[in-house]
Formats: sequence, structure tokens, C-alpha cells
Amino acid sequence: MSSEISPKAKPVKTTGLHVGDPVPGVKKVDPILVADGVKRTFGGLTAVDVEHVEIPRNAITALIGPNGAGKTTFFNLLTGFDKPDTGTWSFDGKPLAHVPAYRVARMGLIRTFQLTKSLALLSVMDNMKLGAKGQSGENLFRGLIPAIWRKQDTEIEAKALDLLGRFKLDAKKDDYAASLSGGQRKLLEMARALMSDPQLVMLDEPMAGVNPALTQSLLDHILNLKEEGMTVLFVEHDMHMVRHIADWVIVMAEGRVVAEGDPHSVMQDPAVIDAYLGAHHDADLGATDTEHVEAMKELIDDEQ
Amino acid sequence: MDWGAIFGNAVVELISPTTAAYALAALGLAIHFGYTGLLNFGQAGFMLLGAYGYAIPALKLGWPVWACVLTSIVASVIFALILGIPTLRLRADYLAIVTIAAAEVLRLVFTTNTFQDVTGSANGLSEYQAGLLQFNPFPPGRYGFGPWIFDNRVWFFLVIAWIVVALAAVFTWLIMRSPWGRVVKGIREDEDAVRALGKNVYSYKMQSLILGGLFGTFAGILFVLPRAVVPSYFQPSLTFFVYAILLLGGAATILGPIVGSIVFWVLLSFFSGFVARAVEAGWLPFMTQVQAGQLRFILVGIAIMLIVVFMPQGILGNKKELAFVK
Amino acid sequence: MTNSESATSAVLDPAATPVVEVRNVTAGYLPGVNILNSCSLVANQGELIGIIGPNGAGKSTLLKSIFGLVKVREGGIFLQGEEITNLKANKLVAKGVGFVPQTNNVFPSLTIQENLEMGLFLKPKGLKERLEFVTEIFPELGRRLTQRAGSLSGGERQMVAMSRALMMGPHVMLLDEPSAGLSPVRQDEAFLRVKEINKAGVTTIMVEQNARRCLQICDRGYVLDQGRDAYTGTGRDLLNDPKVIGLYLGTLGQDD
Amino acid sequence: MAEDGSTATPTASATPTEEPEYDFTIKGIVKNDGEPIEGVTISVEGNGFQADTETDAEGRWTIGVPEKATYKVTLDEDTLPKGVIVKEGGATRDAEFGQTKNVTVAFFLGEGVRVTVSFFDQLVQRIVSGLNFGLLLALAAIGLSLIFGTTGLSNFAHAELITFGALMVLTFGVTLDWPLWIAIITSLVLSAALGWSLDAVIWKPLRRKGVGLVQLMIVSIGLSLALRYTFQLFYGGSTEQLPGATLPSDIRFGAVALSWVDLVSMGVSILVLLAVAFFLLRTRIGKATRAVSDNSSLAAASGIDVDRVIRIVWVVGSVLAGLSGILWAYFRPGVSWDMGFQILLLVFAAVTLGGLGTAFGALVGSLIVGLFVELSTLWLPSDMKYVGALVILILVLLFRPQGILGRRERIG
Amino acid sequence: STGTPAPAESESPAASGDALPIAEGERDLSLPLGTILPQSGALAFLGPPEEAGVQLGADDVNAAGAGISVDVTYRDSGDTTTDTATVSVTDLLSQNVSAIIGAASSGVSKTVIDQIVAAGVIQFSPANTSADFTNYNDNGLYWRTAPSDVLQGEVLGNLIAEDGNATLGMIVLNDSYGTGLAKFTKEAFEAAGGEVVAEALFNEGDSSFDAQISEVTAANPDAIALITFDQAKIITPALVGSGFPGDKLYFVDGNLADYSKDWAPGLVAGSKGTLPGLDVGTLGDFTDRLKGVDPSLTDYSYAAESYDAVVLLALAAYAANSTDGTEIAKYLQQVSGGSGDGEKVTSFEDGIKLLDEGKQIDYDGPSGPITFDENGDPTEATIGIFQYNDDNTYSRIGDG
Ligand SMILES: Nc1ncnc2c1ncn2[C@@H]1O[C@H](COP(=O)(O)OP(=O)(O)OP(=O)(O)O)[C@@H](O)[C@H]1O
Ligand SMILES: Nc1ncnc2c1ncn2[C@@H]1O[C@H](COP(=O)(O)OP(=O)(O)OP(=O)(O)O)[C@@H](O)[C@H]1O
Ligand SMILES: [Mg+2]
Ligand SMILES: [Mg+2]
Repeated sequence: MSSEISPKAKPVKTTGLHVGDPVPGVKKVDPILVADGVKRTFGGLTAVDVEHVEIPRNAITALIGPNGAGKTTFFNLLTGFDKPDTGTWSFDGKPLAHVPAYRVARMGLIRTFQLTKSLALLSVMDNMKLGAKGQSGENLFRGLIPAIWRKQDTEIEAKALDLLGRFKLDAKKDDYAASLSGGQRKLLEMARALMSDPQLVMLDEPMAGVNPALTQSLLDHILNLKEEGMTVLFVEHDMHMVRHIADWVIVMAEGRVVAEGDPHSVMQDPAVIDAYLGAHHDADLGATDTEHVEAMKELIDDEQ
Repeated sequence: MDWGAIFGNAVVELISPTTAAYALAALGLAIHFGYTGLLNFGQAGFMLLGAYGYAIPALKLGWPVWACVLTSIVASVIFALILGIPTLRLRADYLAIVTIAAAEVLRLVFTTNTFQDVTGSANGLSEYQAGLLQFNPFPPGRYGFGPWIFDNRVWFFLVIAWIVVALAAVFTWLIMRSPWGRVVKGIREDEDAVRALGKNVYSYKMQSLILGGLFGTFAGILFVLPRAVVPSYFQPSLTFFVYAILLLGGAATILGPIVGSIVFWVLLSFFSGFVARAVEAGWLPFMTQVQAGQLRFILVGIAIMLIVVFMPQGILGNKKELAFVK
Repeated sequence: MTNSESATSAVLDPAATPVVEVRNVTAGYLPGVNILNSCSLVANQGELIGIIGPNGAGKSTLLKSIFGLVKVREGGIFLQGEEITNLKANKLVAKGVGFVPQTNNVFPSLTIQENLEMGLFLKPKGLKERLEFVTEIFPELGRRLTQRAGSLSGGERQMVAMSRALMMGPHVMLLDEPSAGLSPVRQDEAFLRVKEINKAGVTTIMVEQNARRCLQICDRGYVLDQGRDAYTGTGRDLLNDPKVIGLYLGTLGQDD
Repeated sequence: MAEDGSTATPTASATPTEEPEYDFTIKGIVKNDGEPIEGVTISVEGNGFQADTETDAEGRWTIGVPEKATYKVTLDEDTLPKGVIVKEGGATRDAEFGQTKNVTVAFFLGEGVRVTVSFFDQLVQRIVSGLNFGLLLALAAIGLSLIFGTTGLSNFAHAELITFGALMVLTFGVTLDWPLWIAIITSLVLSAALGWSLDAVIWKPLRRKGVGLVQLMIVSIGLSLALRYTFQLFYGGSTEQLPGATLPSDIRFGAVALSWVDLVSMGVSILVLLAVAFFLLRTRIGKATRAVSDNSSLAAASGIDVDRVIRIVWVVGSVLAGLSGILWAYFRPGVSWDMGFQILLLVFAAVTLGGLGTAFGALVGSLIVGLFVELSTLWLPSDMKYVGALVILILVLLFRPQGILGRRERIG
Repeated sequence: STGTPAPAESESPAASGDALPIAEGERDLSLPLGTILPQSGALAFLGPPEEAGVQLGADDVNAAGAGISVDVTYRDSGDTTTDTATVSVTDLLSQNVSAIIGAASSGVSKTVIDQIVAAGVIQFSPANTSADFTNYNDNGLYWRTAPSDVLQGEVLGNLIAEDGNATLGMIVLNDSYGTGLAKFTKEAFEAAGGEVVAEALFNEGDSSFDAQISEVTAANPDAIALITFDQAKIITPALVGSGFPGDKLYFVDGNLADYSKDWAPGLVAGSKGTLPGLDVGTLGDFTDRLKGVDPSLTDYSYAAESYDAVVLLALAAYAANSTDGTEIAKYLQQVSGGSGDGEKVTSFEDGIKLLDEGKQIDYDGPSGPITFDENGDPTEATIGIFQYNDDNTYSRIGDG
């Protein structure tokens, strides 16, 4: 293994994204995605209840919040994988309500899944190629004639190889996706999403389970994407990462947007610290007291 | 024991039109199940529509061959649409039951006495081949070589059948190597993931259902050409046998269904001949002639089991896939 | 990078009794492809062992082979001196080994409560106290005991999986990325509980990608690479070892 | 009215008792509102031949004629009792010989009001027998659903487990003539043994090898074929009856006619279904069953002996199937080598309708299928009676793709 | 439409003039026959009596020692679900049989008729009643001894009316046998002044008949005719169990059987049925001899028809002095009495004697009088009328 980590000392943050005070639902200068009154309930449980939220264009936005806050459900609603009880939302000015998931994706809004969905019995390369958009060979009749799609396919393959290299998956390109480890699947999921050059990519905990060193190099890649004009919205529990690359942070709790702002100010917010980050979050756990040891001992002694 | 006759008869099945028809039906299932992951257990329904779609206009309306074939195609596309619109949203195992049910509904509708005038009810229809036979280039008579002695009708049907199978195989091969095939295979693995990548999963599933269904339809026509059509051919067990053939050959392969069909029919014929002669020769003294007919099915059942046990991926299937089955 | 090279940094107490011992294990999924290559590991009584390494290094495979879910091809695995190589998983549970897999770690169609009860399958006694104990750690779960686990969010599932293991009250606990998907506060909570359980006498082996946190609390760490144990040492040593930082930890956690 | 016998006519004499002189005969009967009338004069004329006779005490008459031809048969209305007239068809009818030497001309007089069963009573009767059939299907379906739930296997050989139960009762209760209850218990024990050994010999090794579910399904199709024809090999192709199955009995509740078989089978089904529900919801093994069905390797990691649980499920499922087979043999009534296979599709439809793998779904689905099979022929031709149930299956899944009690999985 | 073609069309046998002369010369014939009768599948219960009939016929021919011997190869026809029949026929044809006896089901016969006929081999069914075969393009090679629907239907319809039943319900198997017989029964019954008030069909493979039973009993008919095969075993107890009188049922050849082992005593005492074929008195020990061939027989459906098929084939081959299918077929009509105005014989041996003298014969066997028309369909039959006793056995009470 060789080390090629040369992190940019500090990534360049995009600023001046919002208009007015950074309160929940604040207007953005140039929003790419706007959601209004989106609500989803499961039985008695309100999983998502977002009054108004805007995602800034060409910036990296982090969506954070406690477990069960409704982040994934919100993703599902925005991308057409679930239907809200009420609400409207638009992408790039085009309304998205009742638009089926595949159309949403074609419009340039690609998402990944928190619980990975690799196409198990397809090779890693085929997984990647599937991600590319506008393939003429995907039409039944044109697919019959290789001459029509051969050239495009070669280009797609080159692009896929490049991405796989960055994600450290090039050695696995001909293996079935089923043979990837948990973290490798996360990586594949993300790389595949990037194949279609989306305008807005929505990543659901992309780095959970990914090796920290690799995470770091991938973050640089994401920053490059931003420079190329892409917008990123991601859910993440790793605060180092959020702090490192997010230009804007939206905090959700119990289905609502409870705070917005730039990473540093949001993370200073006592409410956020209390509900989400916790008291220990900057402390060394090795030094933290352990209070329950006696209770534990008792429970374990029960058995003997 | 006349081993020559046993093997001779078994070898006849190698190229018989029935073998070709089953191979084609299995190829259709390979598209459905092997590549797209649609657990279509209603292939018998598509075959039924092919058979009746051809026979009814030929017999009752005197339509020319091409019009009859077209009727079959239209009927089965409509069936695929009706079946697909509600069911392609279903999970694979639900789809299996719904497709069996739909095929059974079809069979019962073609069996009921209510439509006797059109469908011939339980007795079915016969002698609808005249329109096609007028193109028969083979001179009348019974001839051939080795064990393959057929009359000119059978030769004609046989040639048609294998040409169709060959065309279908080439078509499938082309389409499955294309990006279209990739999408369809992706749907087999996880349709939500494919949807998230901007593919219209529903439309692809429908295309696949229609395509495989059309293969089934052609198989239905080929199957009934050398014989008559009665609704009880198209019981669920027909689909079961076609599945057995598919898995025998290898689910996601092009040649698998063809090899599977050949092996299946050769084995069936071999068992038939062998068991019957073994009883005649007194090798199985505790068994009567009548029981010999039953023993053969027991052997076929056991053979299907053993094949899956020892070759779960099929004759031509990829063994590596097996390591990952859920 | 072999064991011998790094073994010096691991200070093994000669008096300590090994509870789990992995001796030169070779294992894999596909015929002919070994994922673990002669990999060794020792966990002494009461130790908290952390395993880190790049994606695809074989960490999960190692835990799975200890737990009898992946077939061991060569070498042996010992529990308190007794050979347990390729023993069936439920037999190991009976011997007091608990395991939380990395993925698919809940019963989706069972309710949360039933999921937790499954942790106590072999000794259904004392259900109530234990239930109270885990719901204190993860109050989210306590409020929703009758919700089906299949509808839970990623983090909530992870909590259920952790809690199920905590319910077991095992002597040896194998955890595969228990903190993945948890919010920071729950992560800290989870690490602290693991530490407490360990203090209470449970030998624990955990695989983590949140390497900093993991190495902070564990007694000893192993770095796995390409199916071999590349480095071992105390958690602190590894945390500060520049080589380990460069290859596996990155600098992200330090730069702010 | 004419008390004495028949009166000979100049041309022919024909009394019922006398040998007819001719090869060909015209026969008939005269009845008024279902009661025979004696002494009615009937005359036959045609083809240059003429004869008459009178009906006997049973209202019958016979006249011989010399050749096959068309004759006019006339009933002398004057000889009828007062107030009785011939309405329909008139007093004179044509009798035409067909292929045989006899032709019959019957006079049915009076209103002859047939009391048909009202639509409502038919509906009630069919609802009851639909429920009965549904309960029986449920017994079979729950076994199938349990096995599907724990192992993911769509077991097509379940049909043969159903048949097996009935065949064993046939063997022990009829062929060996054991007392019925001993025969039934033996049959259930053997069903359990069959389930146990199928799992031990076939399914467990296949699970070990990690064979895929569809492959397993094909194995079960092969197994079904082998077992079914083994049954035929030993029991032949015809239908037999179990002891007591054909005792006529007629218990009526208003419009509903039930036999003791119906009552017993409903009772047994309900009891057994309650027991199964208790087993699944309350017992540890029951919960383990559901755990294994969700995630078997995690179940193993929780200390559950997965193989043992699956074994238990196979045994329970087989006993339920065997029991349903026995009840089915009484309900139809009859035992034959393919009796299970004949209802397999309905069982599958029931399981699917309710939601695959959910035991209670199987119950609900079975009741619906049972009702629809029985009710649909009120409107459909009876040879399409399964069509109703199958169409309902398709329609329900259209609106609830996960089945009635099935649950949708969460995405993402 | 279904049903045996109306034999009326060819009621008067063709003049003796068109009969071929009996071939000259010594006979040293070995006649290979094949059968495709149901050994497996849904109709398997019909197989054993049919195969026993064939075997008995072959035994009788061979016992006569008349220079013709029959060698039978038995193969399975299965049912239409398994496509077994084509494989069996391929096998039989490869053994150069002169004629194939079978199949029992019209559907199966249709499947293989082209294959058999194209090989110049006779197909001879003991049980097919489908009308489609009458004018089938079969090169004169398809023959059948199946009992005539027309006759049996007429006898049954008249019988039911004569018994004083004004209304009739029918439960009918939906295939050529059931619907054909039902049609003629209905015609005869309605011509006699009765009314068919309910007709419920069921399909082969149906498992329970509740719906059919309640449909028919709801119309409250005086009598119910069961036009089924083996299914009567299930329908009858259920029907009587639902409250319909057990003496008001009518059975047909497909299901008139000895039910003493199956049903509670007295279940159908007094019910009647029709069965083509000669009286036991005339038949002699035919059923006993069948039992000698297959002791496990309980049912004799189509055994006599199968027996007669073999005997007729042997007689025709003898008359033609040939074992070629086409040659044999030329003589089948005349040995049956359908042409040639031959002398009546009722056994193979008697037939051989006359043929040896160069005389034409008219064979009538245990299945009753047999006379083929030029299509190979039977035109005559004796239909017996039977009544059930208290022990569910049946006895002949007259001829129709
Ligand atoms: N199908 C469902 N049925 C019932 N409850 C659901 C369903 N889907 C989600 N929920 C509930 O809605 C809430 C929000 O879930 P969601 O997955 O959106 O959380 P999240 O913010 O993504 O959490 P995490 O960080 O743990 O992934 C959770 O409490 C979850 O239990
Ligand atoms: N079921 C499988 N079949 C074949 N190969 C597999 C399988 N599971 C994992 N592998 C391969 O084994 C190697 C090790 O996988 P493992 O899951 O142990 O990695 P890991 O160290 O846990 O990684 P991660 O941190 O990403 O979870 C990887 O290269 C992976 O591709
Ligand atoms: Mg989430
Ligand atoms: Mg892992």
C-alpha cells in the first residue's frame, strides 16, 4: 500500500449562499431544490414535516440530525421513491410532485441509498456502466445493432475506469458486486451515482463504513466536483467530514428543519450539541468515566 | 432388451419439433427469469395464446398463415399488457402466483363449454395446418436417415421450428450483450437501484415480459403444428417442465434452454423406452405394464431433483453465481 | 508488513490467559480465493480489542470466521483453549460468544421488543431488567417497542443490533462496526457502553472504521491489511503511529 | 273411472303384462303433479297402424308397433280425473323412433310446481360451504406458508403432503381395517415422519450447499412429480372412500344443509388454527420461527438452532397438510393419488392473497378463496368455478401488491 | 359439436358388392400391435381394464392357433398434460406395429393421429367419442369401437322419462364424452316430454363438486343424471349427503361400477344406469376371464371395446392375409358387418372358420353388435339397463 494522501490544507468554502438570517427555511440566493410543506406520516408517527427548505446551487450541503430524524425519508420523498401526504417541491424550477423516481433521476437528481443496493450478480464494471445516462443501446431495437452503441460504450467504460480508480475499486472491476465488502459497496454506490454527471447528487451517509484515509481522498474528489459545477446534498454523521467540506448545514430533528447555517456556527448551537453532537463529542472517550460498570457486572453475574 | 431401439427413439427427440418448441418457450423464460428476474409462471398461458391464436383464425376464418401468426402475436402482446400492468409492480414470488393464476384463467376460459363453438372446448381444435402445409417443400412420404425417419409434414415443421429457435437465440444473444440487456440484468438484481439511476424499470420489465411472452407464443404455435390443440396441454405443469428445462440448461444463458430441452426430451424418451422394455423383459417382476408408465414419471421427477442437486447452476450456467445466491 | 515486524510493539502480558485465539487462519468465500491469509489474533481475558483497516481488508471476514459463518480453510480458532474452528454459530452462542454483524443485523419483520428478546433466546430469564438497561441507553427504542424493525431508520437499526448483543450478556463479544450510522451522541454512547461492558469482564473484539474513537477506548488494536494482521499495538500507540495515520487514519480528525 | 284393465282394440291388443307382438314399442307414463294416474286411455296412430291402451296403477302404458316410424300418441282427456287437463304440448304428441327399438312419450300433467331453492338460500348455503372449504384450505395453506416463511421455499410438493395424509388413513383404516381414530393418528404420525425425513434427506443438505430458492422450487417440483406418481404406482388411478365418508346424513340449520363431516371438519380446522396461532405468537419456538424466516444467519447468531427450527416447521407443516388431506378426503369426499395436486393452486392462491409467509394472511386468503370458489358459480358457468377465485387474487394484488396482510418493505 | 356422429347416416350397410374378397392362401401372420392407453395421469384408472381387454383379445387370437399370432407392446398415453403419447407413438412406430390401440382420451388421440396415420399404421380407439374424428383426414386408418353416444343417450333419456321423472338435472364432465352423451340424453328426454332444468359442467381435474351439486339440486329436479367417469365416486356421496334421494340417480357407462367397497350400503339402491354391451348371459364369462388376466380389476370400462378392437384387427388381417396397416384397414369395415353382408359370428374362432371358407363375416363381440360405417365409426350397439342393489352392486334389468 502506498500513501498518496496530500490533503488540501483547507478546502475553499463557498459563502454568501443565503439571504437574511440563517434561520430554518432561510431563502437562498440561487436554490436548486425547493421543498414546501412536505409531510409524511407512518401511522401515528410523523417522520417528515418540512415547512420550507432550499438547497443552494453549486455548493455542498450537509443534512444532519439524530437517528430517526427523517433524513432518509426526506430523501425518499424528494426523489420519488416515497409519496408524501402533502407538499410540493421543485428541482431547478420544475415541480417534482408525482414525478416517478426514474424521471427525477433523468432530470439530473441522483441519489444513493443508505443501505447499499449493489447489483449483486453484475460485475462492478457493469454496475458502473449502468449509471451512465443517455445510452442509445438501452433501447431494445437499437441495442440489437452493436454498431450503434459500441463507441459510446467504450467512452463510458473509460470514464468508469477513472472513477473506479479514485474509489480504489479498479482491482475489483471484473468481480461480481456481490463479492464486495460492506465499505466497498458504499464506495461503488457513490461512484455509480457519479457516472451520470448529475446536477445534484444526494448521498445518504456515503462515508459510513469507509476507511478514514480513503474518505479523505474522496472528499477531495467531491470538492473537485463542486468546482465543476455540481451540487451535493449529503447526510452524514461524521462531523469531521461535515466540518471539512460542507458549505452549508441543515439540521433535522423529529422530521423538522431545526437549524441552518454554516458548519461552524451550527456546531456551536447549544441545541444541536445537546440533541445531536452530545457532550463528549470533542472529548477523548478513553478518558471519559464509565458509570454503568457495576450494573453491567450484575447483569452478567446473573448468568453464572 | 433392444437397446438400439431405446437409444434410437431417444435420439429422435434430439431434433423433434416438440424439443424445439420447449426450447423456445424456455428461452422466453430465460429472458423473463434468467435475465430480468421476472418469475413468470404463466408461460403456458402465452403458449396457449400462440396455439389458439393460430388455430382459431386458420380453422374458423380460413385466414392465411401470416394473418394467423399475427393474431397470435397480437393476442399475446395484449395478454402481456393486461398481465403486466397490474403485476409488474409485484415482488417476484407474488408475480409467480399471479401469472400461474392468469394462465389458469385463460386455460379455463378456453376449456369451458360456454365458448365451445370457437374454442372447441375441452376437445380442442385440429386440422388447421392446411394453410401452412401448402408451402411444404418436402415431397410426400416418410424418409430420413438413421433413427430420424419422419414424414414430410414433420420434416417441414421441424425445419421451421429450428429456424425459429435459431433466430430467437441469435436475437437473445444480441440483445443481452447490449446496454438494454445490462439494464434488464440490473433490474433482476435490484430494481430500486436501477430506478435511482434513471431507468424506466416498469417499461423495461414490460418489454421483457412481452419479448419472452412472444417466444412462448411462437413456441405454442410450433408445439401444436404437428398435432392438435387441446386446452389441457397448457396446464401449470407445462410451465413447470419448461422451468425444469431452463434450470437444467442454465437460467441466464442463451444455449442453456436449448441444451436443456434436448436433454429433457432425450431423457424422457429414454426412460419411457427403458422402463417399458424392462418390464416387458421381466426385469422388474413386481411391476405391471401400467405401473411402468408411472415409474417413468417417478424417474423424471428424481432426475430433475438430482440435476438441480448436482448442477444447481445448470449445464451451461456460471458456477460462480452460485456462491452468491441468497 | 508481516506480523513479526510489528509484533514487538504489542506488549503481551505473559500471565494473561487468551480467551480468543486465532492461529494462522486462512479463509475465504470463493473456491481458490483466500481472503484471510494466515491471520493471527489474540484476545486475553477482559481485553478490548479494536480491529481497523482499509475496506475489503478482511475484517468482517475475520469476525465471521471466528463465529463459524465463514469456513476456515487452514489454521485454528480457540476459545479458552478449546478448539472452536468451524463450529456452528448457535453452538458458539451457547458457549457465551455474542456477535453483531455489519449488515443485515436485525429481524425486519419482528418488532423491536421481539428483536431484543431474540438476544435472550437461550436464557429467557431476566428479560425485564435487561430491557430496561438497553432502553436507558437508547431511549428511542424504548418508546417504540412495538414498531417493526424493518421500518426503522439506518441508525435505529444499528441501535437495535447493538442492544440485541447487549441483551445477550456474553463472555466474548464480537462487534462489526457497531457505530456505523449512529449519530455522534449515540456513537459516543455506544463506545462508552462497550467500554463499560468490557470493564465488567466481557472480552470484546470490535471492528471499526471510526478508528480514532475505537483506538481511544481499546486496550489493543490490530491493523488488518489484505487479510493479514499488519500492525498490532496498544490503542494509543497506534493512534499516534504516523505510519498508521498515513495509511489508515488520515488526518481529517486532526485538522480542526 | 275405468277400474278394470285395458281394453283390446280391433287392431292390436297391448297390455303392460302381455308380451308385445311387435319388435318396437312406444312406452310412457301419465302423472299428475307427480302422482301416477290409472286408467287413462292412450291411443297410438300412424303409418296405417292404430292401437290404444290404458295406464296401469303406476301410470304406465306400453304399445307395440310394427315398424320404426312416426306415430301420433293421443291421451284421451275424457278419461282423466275431473279438473285435470293436458296443458303443455297438448293431448296429442308425435313419437319418433331414433336408433333404438323403444320410444317414450310421457305426459306430465298439472302445474307441477317445482319448489326451487331461492337465490338467498343458495347464497347462504354456499357461504357456509365456502367457509368450510376455506377453513380446510387454511389448514393446508398455513403449513405451506410456514415453510415458505422460514425457508423461503415455495414448496410445490406440499400437495403431496396433503395427499399423503389421506392415503395413509386409507391404508390403515380401509386396507388394514384398523379403527378409524388409530388410523388417523398413525397417519398424522407418519405425516410428521415424512416431513422430518424430507427435510433431513433433501432440504437440509441443499440448504447446506447454499442452493438458490428458485432452484429449490424446481427441486420441489421434481419431488412433487416423483411422489405423486409413486402414489399412483401404489394406489392406482382411481378414487377410494374413507370409512364413514359416504354415510348419508343431513343436519339442517334453516336453509343450510350440513353433514357431520362438515361440522367436524370446521371444528377441527378452527381448533387447529387457534393452536397454530398460539404457537406462533406466544411460544419461544414460534418466535424463533419468525426470526429464522427473517434472517437465518442472524438467528443463528442469536443462539437459535436454525436447522432444528426448520425441522420443526417441516414437521408441523406436514402434519397440518396431512390433517387437511384427511379432512379434505371427507369433505369432497374421496381419496385419490392427485387429490392434493388438484387444490395446490388454490392453496398457493390463498397464501399469496393473504401475504406470502404470513400465517394469518394464509387464513384470510384461504377463506376468501374458499368463498369465491363456491360463490362464483352463482353467476359463472360451473366449469369456470376456479376462475372467480383466481381473478380475485389478481385484483386484490393490484390494489395491495403485498397481499392482504403482507407488509410493504421500506426503501432505502 | 361433440358426440359420436349420428350413425343414422350409414344405417343401411353398404351393399355386399363393394366388399373385397377374402385373400387366398396359407396364413402365417405375426401381427404386431401397440397400445397407447393411460397408464399414468388423470385417466389412469381407465388403463387397467383396457389393457386387460387387449391382452385377453391377444390371448384368444393366439390360442386359436390359426396361423395368426398377435404380439402386443404396451405403452403409456399419459394425459394431455404430459405429452407422453407422442414419445410412446415414436417408440411403437419404430417397432413397426401394424396398429395402435388407443388412446382413451380424444384429446390424446388428436395429438398423435397425424403421426400414426402418416406412418400407414391403423389407430384404433376403444373409447374416443369425439365427432371430430368422423371426417378426419385419416386415410381410412382411424377406427373406433367406442360406444355410441347417440344410442346410449337415447336409451338413458327415454329411461329417465319412462320412470316418471318430469324434470332432470345433469352433472356432466366437460369433454367430448360427457358433453356428447349429455346432449343426446337431453334430446331424448325432452322429446319424451321431460325438461332438463339444470346442467352443471365440471372439468377434468376438478377436485370437489360442491358448486355443481348445489347448482343442480337448487333447481330441484326429479332425477339427476351423472355423466362422468370416476368422479361419480365423489359426486354421488356428496349429492346424497346433501339430501338428494339416492334412488333417483342415473349413471352411464363411464361410471356404472361396483361401488360395494366404496359407499355406505344402500346409498344408491334403486338408482339406474346404462351400459353398452351384451348381457352377461350372452357374454358368458367375459368379466371372469378379464379377472384372470388382471386379478386386481374392479372396473371394466372399455374392456370389451378394447377386446373387440384386437379381435377385429386380427380378423381383418386374417382376411387380408397381410399385416400391413393399410391392407388391414381395407377389411375392417367388412369383418364388422358394415359391408359384405357377412354371417354373424361372436368369437374369433368362429370368424376364422368362416373366413377360411372364403365367406364374409359380421363380427359382434362382448361390447355388443359392431358395425362400422365407412368412416370407421360404430353404428350399432346394445345398451343394457342396470339397477343398483342395496349393496351398491348393479344388476341388469333390461335392454334399451
Ligand atoms: N415505512 C415506515 N414505517 C414506519 N415508520 C417508518 C417507516 N420509514 C421510516 N419510519 C420511521 O420514520 C423515522 C425517520 O426515518 P429515517 O429513515 O428517515 O431516519 P434518518 O433520519 O434517516 O435516520 P438515520 O440517521 O438513522 O438513518 C424513523 O423513526 C423511522 O422509524
Ligand atoms: N460473500 C463474499 N463472496 C466473495 N468475496 C467476498 C464476500 N464478502 C467479502 N468478499 C471479499 O472479501 C474481502 C474482504 O471482505 P470483508 O467484508 O472481510 O472486508 P472488511 O475488511 O470488513 O471491509 P469493510 O471495512 O469494507 O467492511 C473483500 O475483498 C471482498 O471483496
Ligand atoms: Mg437514514
Ligand atoms: Mg466489514
